[in-house]
Amino acid sequence: MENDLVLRVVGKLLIPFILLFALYVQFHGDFGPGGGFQAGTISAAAIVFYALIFGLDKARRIMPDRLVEAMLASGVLIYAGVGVAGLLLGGNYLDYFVLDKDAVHGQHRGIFWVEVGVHITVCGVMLKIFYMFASRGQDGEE
Amino acid sequence: MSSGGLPEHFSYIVTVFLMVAGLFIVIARGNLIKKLVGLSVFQTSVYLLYITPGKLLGGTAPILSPQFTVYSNPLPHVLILTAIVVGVATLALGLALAVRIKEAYGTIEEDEITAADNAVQDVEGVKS
Amino acid sequence: MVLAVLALARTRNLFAVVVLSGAYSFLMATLLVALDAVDVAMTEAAVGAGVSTVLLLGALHLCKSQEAKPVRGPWLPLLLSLATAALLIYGALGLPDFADPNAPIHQHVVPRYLQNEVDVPNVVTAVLASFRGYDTLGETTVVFTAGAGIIALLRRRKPKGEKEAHDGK
Amino acid sequence: MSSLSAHLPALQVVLPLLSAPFAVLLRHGGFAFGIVTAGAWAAFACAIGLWLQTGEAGIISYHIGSWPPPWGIEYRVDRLASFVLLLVSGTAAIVLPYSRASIEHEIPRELHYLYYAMFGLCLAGLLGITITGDAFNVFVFLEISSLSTYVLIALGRDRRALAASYRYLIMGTIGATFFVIGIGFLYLMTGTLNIVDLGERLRTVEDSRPVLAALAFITVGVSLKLALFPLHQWLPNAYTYAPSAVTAFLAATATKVSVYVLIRFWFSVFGETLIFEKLPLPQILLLLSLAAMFAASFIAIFQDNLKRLFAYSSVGQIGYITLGMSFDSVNGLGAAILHLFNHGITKAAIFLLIGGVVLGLAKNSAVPNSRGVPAGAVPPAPTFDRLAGLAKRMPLTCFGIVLAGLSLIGVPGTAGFVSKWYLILAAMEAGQFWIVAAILLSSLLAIAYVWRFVEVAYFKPAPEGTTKQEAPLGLLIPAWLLVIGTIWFGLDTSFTVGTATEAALQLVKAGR
Repeated sequence: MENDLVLRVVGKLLIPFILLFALYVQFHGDFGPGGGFQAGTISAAAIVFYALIFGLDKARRIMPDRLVEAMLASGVLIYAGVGVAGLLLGGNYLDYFVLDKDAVHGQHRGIFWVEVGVHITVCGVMLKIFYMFASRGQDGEE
Repeated sequence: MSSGGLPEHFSYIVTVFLMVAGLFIVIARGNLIKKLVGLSVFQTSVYLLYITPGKLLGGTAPILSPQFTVYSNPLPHVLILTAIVVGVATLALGLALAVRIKEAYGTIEEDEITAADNAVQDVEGVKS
Repeated sequence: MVLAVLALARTRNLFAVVVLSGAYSFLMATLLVALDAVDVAMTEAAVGAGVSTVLLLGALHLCKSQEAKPVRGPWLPLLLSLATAALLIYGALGLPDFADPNAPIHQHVVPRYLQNEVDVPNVVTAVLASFRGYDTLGETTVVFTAGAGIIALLRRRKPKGEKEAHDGK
Repeated sequence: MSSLSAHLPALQVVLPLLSAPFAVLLRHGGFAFGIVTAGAWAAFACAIGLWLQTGEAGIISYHIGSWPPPWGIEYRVDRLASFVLLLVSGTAAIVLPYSRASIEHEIPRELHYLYYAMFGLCLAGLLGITITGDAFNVFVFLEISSLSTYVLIALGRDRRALAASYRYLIMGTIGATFFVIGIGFLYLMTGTLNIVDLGERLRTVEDSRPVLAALAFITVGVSLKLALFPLHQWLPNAYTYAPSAVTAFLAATATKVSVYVLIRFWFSVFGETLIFEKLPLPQILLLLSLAAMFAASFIAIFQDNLKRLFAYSSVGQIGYITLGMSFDSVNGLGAAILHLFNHGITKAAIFLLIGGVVLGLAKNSAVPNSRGVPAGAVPPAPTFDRLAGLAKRMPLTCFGIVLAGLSLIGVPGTAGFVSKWYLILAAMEAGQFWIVAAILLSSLLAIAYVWRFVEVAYFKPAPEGTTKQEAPLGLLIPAWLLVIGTIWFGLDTSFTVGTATEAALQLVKAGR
């Protein structure tokens, strides 16, 4: 598959659009269906797609394992960190009202960061799982 | 509260059928991967149990807009979003376990694994 | 959908099973759109039909793809399943009718969500991230747990000899 | 910044939860150990703080995100919750330092940081289940703790750990799904997910069929997780093949938290009248409990593997807890809560000590063994033939196991005696003297299986050339802390009995 010209060209063309679509789903989540989880899945899919066409090793060079593992953890940290920020600013845990002088605006800010956290973790986990399964298959028996 | 005959509850009956079929696959089948597929069918059908009653005739998706007044119930949607994610996480973990079991035992059939385990225990028993 | 599941239960070729379960998920997603649950449908299509299928194929790639004949008699599982079904139907028949606007789920709690206090038009997002944000934190943690758990399970071990040398000390 | 004490309920769960991603981010066993242990100790401190607060102020309600319930998620700490929180976080705080020395030999070093992360998540999950006041939130945190438990079990060195973990995954997920179905029915009937709100609104629709079905699904689902007698198949293998520290932690907490969920749903949601007057549930539970007490203890006597023996004993001991629940009385419930706590610390002590035994065996068996498995791949199991004369080699460890074993039997002066005593009182109060006889008889079975260990360890001659080789201090100190705990709570009962009785009173009053 790695030598198929059509696939490579189509892939190169499509992947930026998939990533863009992921961002759209992410930020349009307030107005239409979508949100961090779906967007995270889509952007992970883009990289999986890349790995399928150009080979796992190339994908690993772009998204190294270390980075993926860090993504996995930092997403949860961002989410939980928003909660802690609420605590520090005098509210309850995960209180978004206190994140800004204007309570409604604070809500928006909270939701935004929370969705970012979800996105990062989900994307990281999906990629990591894909890498794990794919590399097991590649090297054959242990 | 409704007294409810069968026709009004058709949607529930379908849900129940799907659930039970999934449950049956989980319990009856010996193949580890097939069991996991059954498990996810079982979980997926639970989504219907939550979502179906949230629908209102003439309602729209719960995205607020001045044109509409009747919306379907958003809370079940939220719960099920969470449940889907939990379901896929479980599935992924189960598959990883299945792969490791395949490497350790050379099979993914439950009865063969049990047989292998018993063999080891027999050897231990003979020794003691 | 019912047909897909029936076929699922019968087939022994695991590859076909995976394809069927993907199809099942797509049908499910369609049905969810019809029920106004667009967010859920989108997730189900991405997760059920997309991620799960890829995962299952990946796992199949590592295992063999044919299921052996079941050895056990199917009667006990069948009995258990039927008992569950009976209980479910027993319970379900007492539920409020389909699309009954007076059902408690439409009367209690939800009206406040629909007042749009947080000024986010997609109520699902608002409830998910704000009202029940803690559930979503839990959900993210579950994903994280699965990810880290899979690393722990599938990471390559050190070569055998080295480990034994370590143990022998 | 508002005062710290007001936010204890949130910190209780969030601190251990935060420690896990940090552990993964740092990717280093030592740092991970430090941060997760710090999280566990912080959680223990929070639990003590909450226990003090519930003693003064009664029930604490904490609104996450400042959304009032039932719209937002509420954290609700009553006496029972704070008691279970103490047990869970306290055990974790003791088991984690033990892990440091214990997993060195059981888990490859490059996975240590993941082990600690999983441990932190499991702890956070269990605490979250206990503290939350929202039915669906229970499910989410149940899954956090379950998924991390599956991984922890699968980290055991024996390949059977994988199969055990897989079986637990299947049964656990079925249980959790049943639980979700139950919650679904309740939600459809009431429109709310908050536990207190559910309890109130259910009073109007108490007899309807969906509510009864919900009760059945939740009970069966939770029973799967708590290993109630016929649904316990996942437990023995999981306990036997998991790493020692994990077994100890799970035995002390995981099943106990499930019992807690069952108590919570029966008494706070469905209410006493429904459970005890309209359905034969207590009778069914009574029979199953008795079956567990006898059958599981009986199976335990014939086990060759020490870990498996005590795993079956756990199934039996859970029977005592559920037995207490099945009496419709404050005393019965109090005894159940008491035994939940006492048995938790006793079993944790035993499994920690066995961990020391396993470690000793691993060190001694550099010689390849004659079994069908390759040498070195599997640590030698603590089977009785390998334990002959163990008391010579590890006197302190053996003495500890015997003391904790006495608590399992229920000898006066140990924690086990106290809870059995209250159980017997509750049975006499109910006028059911045959149950008193049953409790005493099943204690005889406990004597039998504990005696098997004593006989082999103390009276069988040790193999030639045995030298004294005690388990390292890093293992002994935490284990002995728990052993001392079992004796302490057997002599000074004011804390345990007091809290358990208050908890039972609070529940029964709210459930009426």
